[in-house]
Amino acid sequence: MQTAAAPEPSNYLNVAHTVKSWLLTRDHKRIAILYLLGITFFFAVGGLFALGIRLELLTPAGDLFESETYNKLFTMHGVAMVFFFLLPSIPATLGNFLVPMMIGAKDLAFPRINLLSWYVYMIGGLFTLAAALLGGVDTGWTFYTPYSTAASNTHVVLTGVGVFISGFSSILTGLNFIVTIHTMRAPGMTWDRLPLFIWSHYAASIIMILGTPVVAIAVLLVALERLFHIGIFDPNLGGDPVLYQHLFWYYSHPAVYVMVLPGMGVISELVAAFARKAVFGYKFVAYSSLGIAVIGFFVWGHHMYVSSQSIYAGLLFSILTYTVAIPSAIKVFNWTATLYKGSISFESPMIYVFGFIGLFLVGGLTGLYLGAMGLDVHVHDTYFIVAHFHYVMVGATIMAYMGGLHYWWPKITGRMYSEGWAKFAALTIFVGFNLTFFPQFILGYLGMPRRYHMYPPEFQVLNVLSTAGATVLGVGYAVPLIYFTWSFFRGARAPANPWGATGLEWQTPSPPPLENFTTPPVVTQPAYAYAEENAVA
Amino acid sequence: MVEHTQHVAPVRLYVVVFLALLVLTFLTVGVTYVDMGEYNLFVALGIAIFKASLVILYFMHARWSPRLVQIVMLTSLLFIGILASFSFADYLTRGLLGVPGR
Amino acid sequence: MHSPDAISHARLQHHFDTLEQQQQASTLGMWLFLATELLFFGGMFLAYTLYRAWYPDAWVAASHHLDVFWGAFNTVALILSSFTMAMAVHAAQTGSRQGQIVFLVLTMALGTVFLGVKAMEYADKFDHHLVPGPGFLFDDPRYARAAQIFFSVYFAMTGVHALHMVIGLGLLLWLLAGARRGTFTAEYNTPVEMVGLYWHFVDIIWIFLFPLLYLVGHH
Amino acid sequence: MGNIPLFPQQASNHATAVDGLYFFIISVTAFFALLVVVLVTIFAVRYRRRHAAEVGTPVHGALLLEITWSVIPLIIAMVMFYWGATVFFAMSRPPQNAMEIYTVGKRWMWKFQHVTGQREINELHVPVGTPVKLLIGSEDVIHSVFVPAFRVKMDAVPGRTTSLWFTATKPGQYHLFCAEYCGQRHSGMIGSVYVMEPAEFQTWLAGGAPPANMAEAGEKLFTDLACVTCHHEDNTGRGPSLRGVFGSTARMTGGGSVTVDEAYLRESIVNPQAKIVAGYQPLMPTFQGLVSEEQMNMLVAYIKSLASRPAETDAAAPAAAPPQ
Ligand code: HEA
Ligand code: HEA
Ligand code: HEC
Ligand code: CUA
Ligand SMILES: [Cu+2]
Repeated sequence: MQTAAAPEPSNYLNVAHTVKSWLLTRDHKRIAILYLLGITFFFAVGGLFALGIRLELLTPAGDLFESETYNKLFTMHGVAMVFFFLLPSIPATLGNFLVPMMIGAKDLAFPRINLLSWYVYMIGGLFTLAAALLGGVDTGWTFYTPYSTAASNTHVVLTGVGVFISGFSSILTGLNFIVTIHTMRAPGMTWDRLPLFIWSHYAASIIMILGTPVVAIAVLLVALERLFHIGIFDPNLGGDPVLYQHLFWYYSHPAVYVMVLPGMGVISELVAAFARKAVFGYKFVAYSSLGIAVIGFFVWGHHMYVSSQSIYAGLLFSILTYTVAIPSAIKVFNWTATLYKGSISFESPMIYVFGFIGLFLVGGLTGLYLGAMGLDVHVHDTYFIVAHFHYVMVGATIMAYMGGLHYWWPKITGRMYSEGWAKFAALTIFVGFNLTFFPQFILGYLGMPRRYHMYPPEFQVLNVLSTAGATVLGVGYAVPLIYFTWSFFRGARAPANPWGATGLEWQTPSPPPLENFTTPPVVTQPAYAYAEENAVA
Repeated sequence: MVEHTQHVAPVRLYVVVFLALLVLTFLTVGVTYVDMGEYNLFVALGIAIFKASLVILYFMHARWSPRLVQIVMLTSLLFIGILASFSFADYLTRGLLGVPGR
Repeated sequence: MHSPDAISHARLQHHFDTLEQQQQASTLGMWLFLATELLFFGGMFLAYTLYRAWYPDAWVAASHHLDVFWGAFNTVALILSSFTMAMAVHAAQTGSRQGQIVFLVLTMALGTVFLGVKAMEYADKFDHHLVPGPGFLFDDPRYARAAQIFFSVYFAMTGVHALHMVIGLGLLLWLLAGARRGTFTAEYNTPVEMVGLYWHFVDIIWIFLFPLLYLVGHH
Repeated sequence: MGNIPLFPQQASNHATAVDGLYFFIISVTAFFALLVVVLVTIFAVRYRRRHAAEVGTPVHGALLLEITWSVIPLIIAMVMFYWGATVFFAMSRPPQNAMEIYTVGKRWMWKFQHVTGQREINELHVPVGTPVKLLIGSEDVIHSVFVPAFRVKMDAVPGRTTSLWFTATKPGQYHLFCAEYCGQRHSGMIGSVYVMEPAEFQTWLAGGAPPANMAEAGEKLFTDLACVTCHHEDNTGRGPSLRGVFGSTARMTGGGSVTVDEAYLRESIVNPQAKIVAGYQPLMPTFQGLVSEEQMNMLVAYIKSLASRPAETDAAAPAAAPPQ
């Protein structure tokens, strides 16, 4: 910092340096950074649990941890990763930073609520962390009854309270996005000019608002049932344990689209920027986000084919599961078509895009195996499922998240990072990821159940491969942590628009000034108007 | 896009709505003393829906609210409907196949 | 979209251009929040529906242990409070400070009455061992199990509802302080309107809870 | 490295059906994955940026293309749905003559009882070539019966009866897993399924003096628990006669009717108020907590055995006995 020749122009980072100016900030950009720190912390926590899991599974015998410890490891891994890392990851960091900028607003509609949502998130996180430190919880991230209500003697209530609280953070973020997108667009920023990133965040926000409260009440009822022995989910008292599964998946299936939709938005931006070309079929990509969000609410029963749910309900959920795959297909094909006649460059964010497409293909297409009732019977609750959801959640979404971070990093921090290291990390992650999770498909079809502390010896070789991959993957994730930190303090100054991209966020200095734009923007063109200057029509 | 300033409803309207709600409350208690079999439930629900609509339309000004607000309202109802109908797609068809647990 | 010469007003937050825009945002935000709330209760309504369908007779038997008089009394109290709340909003919109204060105090009084009656009913359930858990006792042993579920649902729903009432009372208190300072005027009264929406929503939930819990079957 | 399995054994009638579907979906998805990967690669190479200021050539969306790549996947997806549903239906409907085995999940073991009375723990012996139907319950939390070599799985849900069926096709020893997380020793809730030649199986079944068969044990319970005080065979008691109920269609008070299967019998015993037989009062007390999972199975086996009993003579062998 001391080497800067001319005094830096005033921006949101250097206007104030006190801790208080951060902790009481209402600037969406600073809140995004607060979130970034929280999320990275929980990713590291979840990652440590994952390493514990993988180390234990190196050998068939349960020799590293007690069974109970292992069960707590995967539960807390799932809880930390899903509720405290992946759900908020892209929306709360990149979304928070970019939604107002992309539509030309000075801030989100409710800045105080935005700050509140971060505090709510952290408080929820602390509850869950406290539960982990006090001895942990062992129900699996799904909290199935009656195990969670009547059998487990771990900190279910404390964890549940943490999840419940963090749900409100998600609701507040979604609410803020929807209101902002509706009421704060700059003059000329009509709906058909919105960047696709905005569309996908809008769609994800709908899910946050309409889904989250249902899982909140489900978890609340679990807590009440544990505390007061009310019988809503307890078959011994006349309740129905499967009702809990309905309530849980009513949210948790759409929630997987909360995890992937913002990532898809990132990919649309990146594909356009690095092919210097408007996204093919803008309208289809935009509306497919809404399609995924809405149809996503109709398919939850595909998690319950063998739960004793009625076969007819299963049929309904199965056919709808297949229809929700179509909007995803539309997106993939349109991204591919966007590359056609583009001007494609291969900076690190684009490498992540290629990674995303590859891993999302595997993850999404394996979803089709699970939607088929007859096939899901065999692979349900095996490592096939574990592999499927890591491909979509970790493979696809984290690739998108990393791609987005690399793409907007210069805007967020005003600094560049080392391109060489960035490419190295991207490749390491890709290789490590596939090595970790591809063998799990095979394991799953062989029949290795999930949540198994010990397993029959014939499964060992594939598990060793997986653990080896996880090590590579861990390194791949640690490297960006290092060069990003370095870049934040020491990196070369970034220009306003290092990629030559369109979009309002690139038309303001890096890092942006306090209220985002020095002059209020007026929009006159659709998104991604690349060829406009040398248009041949 | 800017809406004109808020709609201020006349006090008289509020009084009328209140009285209607009061009457409906007595009505809903009253009809439980009439045995209509299964229809008791539907009558009670019908009255409740009617009362809720009055509150929403007049006390909450939904009648004069922007379209978007009305859409939000209807959407939330729709999604409750999805939750209920799809869960009941399970409960109502259990046992239909005549094979336990299917 | 907004006129550049937007009226400047002390209540206009820096990131909005006009008070209208600000008010629109708040209204939409509040309604979205209520949508969330509705789904939150929706989970419990689903549980209610399922068990009522499974245990129709027990539902009737258990419901008859609730006192229709007090249920109806509370319904009237809440409806009246909704009315006074609407009047408080009206007072704010017409710039009547006195009116705001009177109607807010009335609304709070009615809300407190509601909670008082609720507390009394809860105490009564405790006395009669109708609180779910190991101490639960039901006069008709055939229905004991399902009646316990009824009361679980009863306590969960009315409890969460009462919690909303308590939060509402807190918000009203905050409004009252503002009203006394003369914060809300014909020009700027968004907070009163927003809390009003919330209060009416809580009322609506009760409008459904009352027949569903107190008036099952015929008396 | 010789014996690292990459593909599970096929040891039941369902295995080939499931695997057929599996290979179909593999080929479809491999096709689409390759299609996209190849196109992306070709475009990335062919349209790489040649100089710094270059921008892409605008290509406007094509409606026809969008429709094509929505409709074709949709059609293929519907084929997958249909195929998957067909396989699932076949898995769900056991043949009439299936040999029944009562299965109870309990933390952390599997308990099986054959209708002839033999009990097994964490081991299940079945003959090759005979359809076998497991009637599954749980004593505590949710478990899930899973035999990878048979490609079958079904949750054991406390308070309910569930079922699965298969016909083993290859003698041998196969893994039996609990697939639904059930607490500390979930991964220890495993065992083996032994598929035997029919003759061998008969010997096994005959070996080790079997106690009373399940229906007989159930009959004794029926008396001990005083069910007989209300349920007389000649329909003179306060409750309906249970002779011939199983498999019939019972009419309920307030309209509606139910097919009487094992799940309904269980419900009638633990939760008699839920469905009241037309013409009777809701008098029957709940036996929830008074009968264990295993006793429940015996009662069910007994009531089922009444189904086929001709009105006059008492047949010696219950219908549910394994075919010879
Ligand atoms: C980001 C998260 C994410 C995403 C995006 C998805 C996407 C999908 N998922 Fe996944 N899923 C999870 C996260 C996710 N899932 C998790 C966490 C679980 C397990 C939870 C637990 O039990 O712990 C799970 C479990 C799960 C199950 C339950 C399995 C079981 O427990 O038995 C099923 C069943 O149908 C399923 C299906 C699908 C489908 C059909 C899609 C579709 O949306 C995929 C659509 C995408 C494509 C299809 C690819 C692109 C399309 C083409 C290239 C065109 C070709 C297409 C056709 C021919 C149709 N998932
Ligand atoms: C977003 C979600 C997410 C993410 C990112 C991950 C990441 C990983 N997961 Fe996870 N996983 C889940 C969600 C996720 N998982 C869920 C929901 C379950 C189900 C739980 C349940 O059954 O209830 C599950 C279950 C699960 C299992 C199955 C356990 C079982 O069923 O018995 C396994 C096994 O291999 C596994 C492995 C991994 C691995 C190796 C990673 C790796 O990608 C992790 C790599 C990351 C690191 C190694 C950390 C990176 C390092 C740093 C950032 C620097 C570190 C810094 C310091 C230590 C200071 N996961
Ligand atoms: C106090 C009398 C009484 C006792 C004791 C009793 N039952 Fe019943 N049972 C009834 C009556 C009355 C009905 C019909 C009304 C109903 O469906 O609840 C009935 C119905 C049933 C049904 C459903 C029959 C049909 O046709 O659908 C079954 C099965 C059953 N009982 C089994 C049992 C078993 C097993 C026991 C002992 C463990 C038992 N009952 C003890 C009175 C009794
Ligand atoms: Cu039993 Cu897992
Ligand atoms: Cu799903």
